[in-house]
Amino acid sequence: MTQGSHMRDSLGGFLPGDEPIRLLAPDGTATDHPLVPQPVDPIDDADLLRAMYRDMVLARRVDTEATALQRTGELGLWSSCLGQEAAQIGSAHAMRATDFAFPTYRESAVAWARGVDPVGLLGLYRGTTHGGWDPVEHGFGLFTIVLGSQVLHAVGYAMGIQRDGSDDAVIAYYGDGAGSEGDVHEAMVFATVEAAPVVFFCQNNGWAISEPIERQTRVPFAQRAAGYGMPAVRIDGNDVLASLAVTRWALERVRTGSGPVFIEAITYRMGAHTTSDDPTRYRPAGELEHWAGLDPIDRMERYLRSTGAADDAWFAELEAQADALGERIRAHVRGAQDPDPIEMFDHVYAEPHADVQRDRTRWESMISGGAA
Amino acid sequence: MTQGSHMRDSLGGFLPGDEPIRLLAPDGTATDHPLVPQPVDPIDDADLLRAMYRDMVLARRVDTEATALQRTGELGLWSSCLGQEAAQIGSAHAMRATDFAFPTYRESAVAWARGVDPVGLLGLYRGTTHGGWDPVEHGFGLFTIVLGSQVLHAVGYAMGIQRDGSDDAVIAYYGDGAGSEGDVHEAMVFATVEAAPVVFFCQNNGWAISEPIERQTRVPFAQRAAGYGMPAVRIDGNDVLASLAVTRWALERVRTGSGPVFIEAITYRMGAHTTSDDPTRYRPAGELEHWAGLDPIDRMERYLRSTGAADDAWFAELEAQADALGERIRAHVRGAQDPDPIEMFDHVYAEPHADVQRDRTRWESMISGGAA
Amino acid sequence: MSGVTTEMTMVAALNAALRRAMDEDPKVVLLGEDIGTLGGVFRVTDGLAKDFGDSRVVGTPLAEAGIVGTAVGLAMRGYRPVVEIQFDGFVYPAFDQIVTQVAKHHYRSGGRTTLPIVIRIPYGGGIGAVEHHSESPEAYFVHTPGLRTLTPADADEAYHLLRAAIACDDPVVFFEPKRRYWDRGEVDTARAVDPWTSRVVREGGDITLVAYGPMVRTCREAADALADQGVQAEVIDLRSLSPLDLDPVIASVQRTGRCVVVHEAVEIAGLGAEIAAQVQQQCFFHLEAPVTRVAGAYLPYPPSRFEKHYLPSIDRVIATVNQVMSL
Amino acid sequence: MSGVTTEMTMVAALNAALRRAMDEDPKVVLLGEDIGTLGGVFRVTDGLAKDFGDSRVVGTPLAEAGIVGTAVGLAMRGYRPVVEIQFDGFVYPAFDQIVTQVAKHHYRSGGRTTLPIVIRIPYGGGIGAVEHHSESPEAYFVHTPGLRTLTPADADEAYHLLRAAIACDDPVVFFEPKRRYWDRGEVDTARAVDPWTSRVVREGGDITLVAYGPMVRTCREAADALADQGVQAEVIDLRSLSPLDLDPVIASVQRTGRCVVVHEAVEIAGLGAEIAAQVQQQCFFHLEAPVTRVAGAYLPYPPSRFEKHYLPSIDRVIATVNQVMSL
Ligand SMILES: Cc1ncc(C[n+]2csc(CCOP(=O)(O)OP(=O)(O)O)c2C)c(N)n1
Ligand SMILES: Cc1ncc(C[n+]2csc(CCOP(=O)(O)OP(=O)(O)O)c2C)c(N)n1
Ligand SMILES: [Mg+2]
Ligand SMILES: [Mg+2]
Repeated sequence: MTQGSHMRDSLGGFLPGDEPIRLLAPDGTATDHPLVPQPVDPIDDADLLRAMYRDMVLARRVDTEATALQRTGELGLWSSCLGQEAAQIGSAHAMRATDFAFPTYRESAVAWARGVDPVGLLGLYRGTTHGGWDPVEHGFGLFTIVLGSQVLHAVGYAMGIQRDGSDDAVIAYYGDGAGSEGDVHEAMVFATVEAAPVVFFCQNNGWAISEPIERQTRVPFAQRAAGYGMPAVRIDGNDVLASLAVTRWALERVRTGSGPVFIEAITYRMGAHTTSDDPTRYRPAGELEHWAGLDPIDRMERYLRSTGAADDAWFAELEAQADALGERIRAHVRGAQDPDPIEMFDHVYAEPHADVQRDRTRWESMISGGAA
Repeated sequence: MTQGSHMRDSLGGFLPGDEPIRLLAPDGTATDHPLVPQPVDPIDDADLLRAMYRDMVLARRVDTEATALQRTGELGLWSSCLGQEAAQIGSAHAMRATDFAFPTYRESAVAWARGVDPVGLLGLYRGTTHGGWDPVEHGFGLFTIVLGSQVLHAVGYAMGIQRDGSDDAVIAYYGDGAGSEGDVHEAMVFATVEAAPVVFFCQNNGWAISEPIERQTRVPFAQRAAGYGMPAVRIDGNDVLASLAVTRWALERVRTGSGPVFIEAITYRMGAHTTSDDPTRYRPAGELEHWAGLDPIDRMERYLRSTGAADDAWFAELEAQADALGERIRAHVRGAQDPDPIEMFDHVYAEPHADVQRDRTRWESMISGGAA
Repeated sequence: MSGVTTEMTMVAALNAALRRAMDEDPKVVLLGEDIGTLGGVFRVTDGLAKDFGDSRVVGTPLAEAGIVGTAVGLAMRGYRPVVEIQFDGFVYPAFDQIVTQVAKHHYRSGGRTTLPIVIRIPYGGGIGAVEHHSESPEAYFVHTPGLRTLTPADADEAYHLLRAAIACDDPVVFFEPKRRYWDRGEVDTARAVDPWTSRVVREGGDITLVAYGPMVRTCREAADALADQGVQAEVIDLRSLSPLDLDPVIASVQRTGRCVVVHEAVEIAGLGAEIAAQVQQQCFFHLEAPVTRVAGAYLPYPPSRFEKHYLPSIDRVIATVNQVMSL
Repeated sequence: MSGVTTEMTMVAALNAALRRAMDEDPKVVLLGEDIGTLGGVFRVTDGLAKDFGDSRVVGTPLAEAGIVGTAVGLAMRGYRPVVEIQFDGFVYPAFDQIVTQVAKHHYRSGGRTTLPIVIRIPYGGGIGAVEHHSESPEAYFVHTPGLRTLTPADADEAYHLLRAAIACDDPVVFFEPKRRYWDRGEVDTARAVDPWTSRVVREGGDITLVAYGPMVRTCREAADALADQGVQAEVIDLRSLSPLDLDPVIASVQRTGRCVVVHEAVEIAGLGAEIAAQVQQQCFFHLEAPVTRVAGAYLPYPPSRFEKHYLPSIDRVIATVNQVMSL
């Protein structure tokens, strides 16, 4: 059975029954949960299990490389998802190729699972692009910095799915802080009133920069959902099996037209907010260490080893893949040329616009004249 | 005991236990409710009971006069609170003089109970002012047209009360439609996180102009509150005794620092949305008639008569007061002069502002030259 | 090409444009408060819910960010949402979605995602309304690259500009001059229109009057009166505020040497400032008097009993023209 | 009156101004995301939560409309809230509260209610940031009567303007030029300042450069370089954008006959347009060349690798001045 929650006291206020669903304990043993029939079998689903583990490891490698590249000045910024890989990879693996995810700026592991090339993604943090991949190709929207705004886009996209008569579905990712924004509320109103096929996936990582979760809510986040008439599930967000199983359940449910579902993944941001942040100014002593003991990758490694789903050779091969990925990222990012300055005038509009055209001409002559 | 709810089917989705609290039945009999000890006694509280009845009748008279004045072109618009007098007068009578209420544009009965002169209020609809009374004098904010925005002001004001160390409290009035705005959500987040002394008083009158309540929520509105960790009570909004008792309870509770309370008053807008509206385009047949049978004034009259709290002479005297009020309103509104045009430059800023001063001078010469 | 013309109000012309677009393209969907059964508070969507159903004419929850934000998602899924904001003063809750998302998403995506969204906003004063129902916020949107902005002056223009807005692959903020909603005019649905250019609506060689939306009629009427006094004013309807096509204005001012810009919006940092800045730049050696503005004073839109003094009137335009002519 | 001066960064000067105001008046309260323990992402509120407690330095929930809306309520109750918006690009969720409530409430109340609210916004580019962290939205606010707008150019100005903003009974939008946050300068806390007027920061007789916020330093540096070429540029720091005090500009242009306005914000319908419009109106017979603008192109703020080409640079100011001098 599920073990007790390890969230720090300050989260407080769990209601009875609010115990997050956990299928994989920190020690690597798989457990049952009364609400979720055992979703994966270590033998039959070994491919999927290994794939999820691999994605977590490679996503973390992207993270490590990006952090290092920021330190050496190759990137202006990086926002790490360290510690949140299970929530992201499990939920992403629950999606179909034709489903669509709307991320914030922290879903680099989801991006990886949706096939987005990290080199494209790092362009955003290097300052060569505001985007960097084709949302339609990957079923994965652009990173969204204005908190909460993408949640409404997710609902609108889901309303489009309904009008298409399709059974695709949408995941809207956002954080515990963003949930305070009016846009997220309006998204829940629209989604429930329209019974739109969307899963609200909130990664409650305990913090919004320096503001602890108590500054956003006094009660478990998942309680919000009932106010709109939407079912909610809390999961151990460091458990990739729970994330997969519950998101699968949620996606299947929303596809049937029964309206949206809310998932609160309780996890922890093990890094700084971004490379500009200094968490030592606000993080209580011991908190990081506590969560390090709940690391999502460690526990999955224990599970794979203990069940025999992966062996030493497989882990060594993965390590080599990770190294190769790291090398490829470093090479591409370090070698990246700055774009041609005049390209900043591209794609302001889809159709010609005289004011942009006029400024483009002015800038062309300034740039060639050396004044811009 | 409370009788069954008479909300139309379309509201749907009452959860068990969501039966609105009712203390006064449509036939005028007072009832008990397990959650609310009988709040008033027909003998001991006769003054208060008569005062509430009188306020409902006079508020309705203001409404009738204003509607008539709009018809004859004396007012540009009027938004009637016909049918919502019990929700408004009961809650207003629960307030202390030093408490503060933040209204929408429909709280003309609350305005009356807070001592705002209807003549000042009608200036808003005549187009001579955007305000018309002193909020501090009456503990009653200005009418707010941008839906939901005043709910945040209410929370901020309540945060000020906390910082003053006072035990005053605040009521934030708003409608079922406004509840979909992001501002109302953010207000609930701030209020619960700060444990601010504010009562959210939502008059669910079934409609937001032509949009029925089903376009704002699939479940009872009051369920929203639990998502923020706030207690909620549904009341029969056409029952002035329930409105008084529950709001009194809520105000006492919020004064103690236990955080905000949500009240959903289920009522009905018996008039058009405003005098510009034509409800025959959207109101289902029979709905108005059904609610006319639940009229808040009629039932209170029955109660006062059957308990002997008021007699024929008292009702006749009230009728005369209402006629006098009507006459005073008509005389003042009809006789009102347009303000001096240059006064539109007053009070843009509290301190001198050069751009306003410059425009004022320009307009002075244009107005005297006949060009403005 | 010109076809049969029909006389109708601007409201009817807008309704006809929506109906035609919905007939032609099943991806056109309408979103807004009260646009279904009620047909909108101005009846611009009258009858459309009945004929196209409520999955294409969506009476939304009461939340403007929600309306615009879901329109973004619909557009990402291939729809062409046409959104109604009930009044000018209620666009601000959606301002974040408009400025940070609608305006910037195509750019952010490097051109991969198009957002063909039309945001219809009845705007301007003169109808004796209460607060927040008479404002002219167009400068905010013109100052925001990534948006296009159109505003028709009469029924025929309303039909064509709205059709063009819906057809455009860029987001368009579409300002409808509510005091002209009930003006009747001939609508020629077959006429070819380039919506992104200004148009000369009255020729004249003495002075150039620049206007858009509700003020076009005001300027035409002022020009008629001025003609009686012997002053021939050329009147130019900008029609598109972004892009801002000042070529006809500049050509005109190079002839007339004098220019007056008229709008209801607040003068300071309003569109008139931009027009004055560009005209003085480009007509510097032709100008015989400074470019002069007739616009709103630096105050919130006042209570309606003041609006006849607040709004640019025919008399104010005439007085300003006479003053500029005297320089 | 002038006292002891201390050298400090603009961040430290702002911090000192807040601290002094909080010391003097218990009604001054601060609201914003991460302004408590963290001291704000730029550390402007560093140490204040520790010294004044979390009921006066409120680290708020993550909701900008909530921050500004509750500040309105606090002001109604007699407080003087100073609000921090974390970055320029995140003010839009609060735009409705600012435009329809903060700006209009005093007017709506017929002068009965004052709202002494300061809304601090770090703004502008040049720090290599990601999207939404480099914008210059000041024109939106200047076009909104009921608000005042200030923006300091250096540490000393920052101290005095913020003190004045907090002391003012009107709402003030206070734009802090984030790329100048770490510039050091002498701060004289006893100096008397009239915050609502422009100031000449460098005298010169050949051409008038008008700037504010981050561009004041750019223009000073351009003027130094121009002096080496023999062109004496007068540099004026507007300081207050609403009210907009153009008297010193007009006096200067009446002498120089030439005027260049510089800002980072988008040129179209930006503040430069207003300045050009007023200057050509008032200096019509003195101008020897059109008023010319150096400002942002008509595009969303580009990715940071483009910003050195996008932003007005010293070179661009010099090139424009030379071009205007040649007319
Ligand atoms: C509208 C808006 N306001 C403020 C910010 C600045 N900001 C960036 S991330 C952040 C905290 C977000 O916290 P949360 O939603 O919990 O996500 P997390 O960073 O924890 O993944 C803030 C305040 C922003 N990006 N957008
Ligand atoms: C932000 C905003 N959007 C739209 C409107 C236009 N409007 C005025 S009243 C109204 C309906 C309000 O419904 P509800 O909140 O239920 O209050 P009721 O009118 O029923 O009292 C609408 C859409 C507005 N005033 N403000
Ligand atoms: Mg978080
Ligand atoms: Mg209602």
